[in-house]
Amino acid sequence: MSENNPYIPMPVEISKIIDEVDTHDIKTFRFTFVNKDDEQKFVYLPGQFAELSIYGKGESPIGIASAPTDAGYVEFTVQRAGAILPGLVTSALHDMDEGGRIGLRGPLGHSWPIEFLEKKNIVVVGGGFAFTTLRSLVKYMLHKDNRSRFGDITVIYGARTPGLLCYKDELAAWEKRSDIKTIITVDKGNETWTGREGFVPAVCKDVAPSPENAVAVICGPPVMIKFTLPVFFELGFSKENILTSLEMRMKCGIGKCGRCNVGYKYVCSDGPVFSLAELEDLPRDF
Amino acid sequence: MAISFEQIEQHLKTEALKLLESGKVILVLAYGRGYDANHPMPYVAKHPSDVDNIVFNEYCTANLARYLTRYPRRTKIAIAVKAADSRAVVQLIQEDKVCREDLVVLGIPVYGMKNFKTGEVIDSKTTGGLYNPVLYDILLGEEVHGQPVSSPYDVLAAYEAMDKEERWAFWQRELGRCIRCYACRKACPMCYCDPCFIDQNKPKWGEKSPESPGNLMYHLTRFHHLAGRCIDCGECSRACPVDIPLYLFHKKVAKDCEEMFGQAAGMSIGDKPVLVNFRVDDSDKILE
Amino acid sequence: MSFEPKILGIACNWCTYTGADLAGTTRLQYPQNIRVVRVMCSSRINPSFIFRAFQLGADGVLIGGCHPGDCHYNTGNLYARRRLAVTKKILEFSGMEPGRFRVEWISASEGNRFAEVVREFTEQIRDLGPQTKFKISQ
Amino acid sequence: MLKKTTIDKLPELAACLMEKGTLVAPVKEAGGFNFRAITDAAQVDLIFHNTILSPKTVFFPQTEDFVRYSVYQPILEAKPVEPEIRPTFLFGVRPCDVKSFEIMDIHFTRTGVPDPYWRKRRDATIIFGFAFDTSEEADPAEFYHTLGIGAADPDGSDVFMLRRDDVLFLKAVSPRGENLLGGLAGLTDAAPDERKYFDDYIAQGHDYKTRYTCVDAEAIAKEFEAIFHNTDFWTKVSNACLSCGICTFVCPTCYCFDICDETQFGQGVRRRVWDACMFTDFTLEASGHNPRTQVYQRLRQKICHKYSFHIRKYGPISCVGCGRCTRYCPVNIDIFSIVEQAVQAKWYKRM
Repeated sequence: MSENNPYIPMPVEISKIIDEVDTHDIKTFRFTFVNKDDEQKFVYLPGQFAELSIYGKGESPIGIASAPTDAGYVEFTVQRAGAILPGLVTSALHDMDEGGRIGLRGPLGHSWPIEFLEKKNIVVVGGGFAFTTLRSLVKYMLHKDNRSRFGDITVIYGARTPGLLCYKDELAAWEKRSDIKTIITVDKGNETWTGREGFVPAVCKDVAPSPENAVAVICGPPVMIKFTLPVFFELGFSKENILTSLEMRMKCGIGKCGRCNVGYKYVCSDGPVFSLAELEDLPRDF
Repeated sequence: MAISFEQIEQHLKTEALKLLESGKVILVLAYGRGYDANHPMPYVAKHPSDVDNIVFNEYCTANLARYLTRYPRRTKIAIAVKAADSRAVVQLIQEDKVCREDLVVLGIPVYGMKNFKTGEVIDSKTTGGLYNPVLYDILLGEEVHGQPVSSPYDVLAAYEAMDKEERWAFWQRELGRCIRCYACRKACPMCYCDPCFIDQNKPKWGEKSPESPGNLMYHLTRFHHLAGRCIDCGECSRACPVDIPLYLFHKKVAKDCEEMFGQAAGMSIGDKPVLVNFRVDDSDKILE
Repeated sequence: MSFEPKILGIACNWCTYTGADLAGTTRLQYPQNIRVVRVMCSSRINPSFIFRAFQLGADGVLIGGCHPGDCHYNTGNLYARRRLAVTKKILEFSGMEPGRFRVEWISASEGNRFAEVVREFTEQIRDLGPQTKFKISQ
Repeated sequence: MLKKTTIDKLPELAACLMEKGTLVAPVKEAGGFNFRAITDAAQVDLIFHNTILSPKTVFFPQTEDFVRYSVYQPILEAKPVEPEIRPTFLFGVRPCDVKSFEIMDIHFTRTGVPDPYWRKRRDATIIFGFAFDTSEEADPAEFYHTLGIGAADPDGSDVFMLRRDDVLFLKAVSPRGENLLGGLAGLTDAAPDERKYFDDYIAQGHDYKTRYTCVDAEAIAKEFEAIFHNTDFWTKVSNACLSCGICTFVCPTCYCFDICDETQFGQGVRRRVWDACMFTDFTLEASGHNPRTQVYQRLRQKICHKYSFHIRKYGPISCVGCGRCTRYCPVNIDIFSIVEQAVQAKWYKRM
């Protein structure tokens, strides 16, 4: 029963932990596969997720933050959950050190529609630590083998404070590149912050990316999405060309346990990536 | 004197109509027709025209007090209660989950109610030996007198006579059948915790799978949480799809509480629930 | 091998736990079968602690609090008295041997009494034998 | 091939099947009948209407262990649990429940990632369907006829059974059933008039009316989509709902589960356990967000899932009209009445 059993995780080892933010509750974990065949099986595209599994604690679905172009490892950016419920898995993971081993089940779900995005101008809009799968997408598109497949890339990324921006080194590197336009904003800066200040929707309006042959890929906290979507409408993006990633409580990740059911879709196996047109076809029950 | 269910139904309709029309309440918790006449279901009348759908017959056993905590405070509610249900209302008032001022209690003096699943008359089992509501604003019909008044704890005799090994075997067998659908806690008017202790994951008190240890933990703790609060309506046992006689344990705990603390649950809105109360002169004997 | 009972003691910080300390500092001998957990007040004890302790293999549970009237928080143990009385009844009706659960009021100065109660309770549990009813089989 | 035996010889038949594998049959218990693995051939009892829990328990037990682990040992030491799967005979399944297996097959094995546990259990099982007694008055809670399932539909069974007083007829429906029935001792061939009785009974099964309406899956699916956001309607139908899990636990087509890690003394097992969309914490995310906090939202999810989403995703209605949810509901909520009301809801002036 262990062969090809979708419920049994593969072992991975934490090879690196990056403390992303100044509140220390968001960390990026880099995992390497304990069994090399698992690495061959773990073929994914940006936007997919996987279940991080710690025996005795449970499983937690987390978006993959690394890009398929990063060979040899996968990365996940995990927030220690527990504002309201104790997040058993994320807390346990945060308490682990490099060299610790956990389980990984995936890749699960659908990726950002890479073929659909090809030859188009891409506007990536992210907020907070929901930027993980977007980071994966940007890294994937910026890779030298892939860059020519896509048009202009614009990244608009916001966080509440400068200290809460994830992937700071990468953002700095992107800002220096000429083949990507990177706009970083914070809701409220501090003494050392010299960049933009302002909410993501306002910045989007300000930057006003052209809807011509363009796709907006949006991921962030619900309130950000709520106010950003109208901005893109006004700019002239069609519903098919606005993509986002949905979040629901999940358990199995493969469309069996029924938990993430919204309308006739399972967010895990039919999503988590949906275009706005698809979302409007679903009942508002998420 | 036989109970006339038609008469009660008529009274209920008249009063509900008056209350809704006058705007004294915005909803009436009563009974409506289910999928057939023997299966009535709780019904919420919100408009005078809904009143026609109200029914009352011998199968209207559901304890409507269960729904009170679902509505926000200051919602003016009229609620139809039978004897045991009225105790639930009193108990909820004691616990400050509902306000007396928000309620119009329509008392139903009745006997001969039947379990709609089995057709069995439930009087002797789970009415707390009462036929008349202990709290009401409007009594629908006349008080019942002359019915045999039995102690609600009589049914316990056989179980109390068992020795501890037999009792253990009995509860192991009964609680072992539990499928953890949680109908007992959901049907219970006094179970309003959110989240229930058994759903907590830190600390995790019991496992989710329906196996003996988790079942035992869930039920024993629930019995404890309802100690001195259980008003003996028997809804938990009637709701149970596998017929676990939970009411027996609740009755036993209620009996012990009454003996030790001299107060039964839900009899007067001036009381305090026994376990959030104490007397300096409580005897240490109760611990022996 | 003879049966060595495993006893969970839950002691209130202000009286029984201090009493246990006193028993220790005055070098009184009492059985090592008891493992004491300190709580701030006997009324902090959730009945589920007791059920859980039995499930996890305790052969007996001993609860210690201040004498009624002496509670550090004035009334905590008066609530606890009622609540634990109910716990005892519930354990009893479920079929558990009533002797496995005991509540004692032991003040901070009663080191002697603490030792004595533990000695007595351990013997009592030893006579009752291993607790198998609630215990989850491994 | 139509065979027969008598009810008093049932233990012999049961013993025969128990030799070949595990026999799962209705057993009378304290609360009613349930399908259980038979340990004593005399336990088998066919004088029943229907069981409390549906026979999905055989393929999708309430708890299914995935992995055994120890919290003190590294993850590599965790051992997947091999379910013990023997040839199984599922005896005395009512036609509507047999139908439910097909509907569950679509979800578990025919779409997406196949569920290995369901598939293995399903493959190992031979199903003995059992016709309802059409001489009895129909149970008011049931409505399988409305969903196009006859009271004596042999479809989906391997062997189909029918009781006439104290005679039990058995007919092989599938090749597997044929093989099995041929090798069973103690069965005699039925006479020609009995064969006719059997065929007539099956044909008449479709005339055995449980409720007097018929439904069109597609139309109902659309209807529910249209009223999904009609909060007043859903509040009204869910006013009585307690949001307990009975309806989903007894349902033959409910498949939601939770994956739990249950650790005792450092040793644990990761298992799936039935869960119910009616529970408050079903959709509660670790962030604290819960899209379905209200009872009406949860009841709506359950009903729309069965009568709308499932149709759009998989085709058939995810309900077989066995009436269990209605029968065991503590407050007598009838799922089919809600469907009827939903269909009429458009014309209701003031819902």
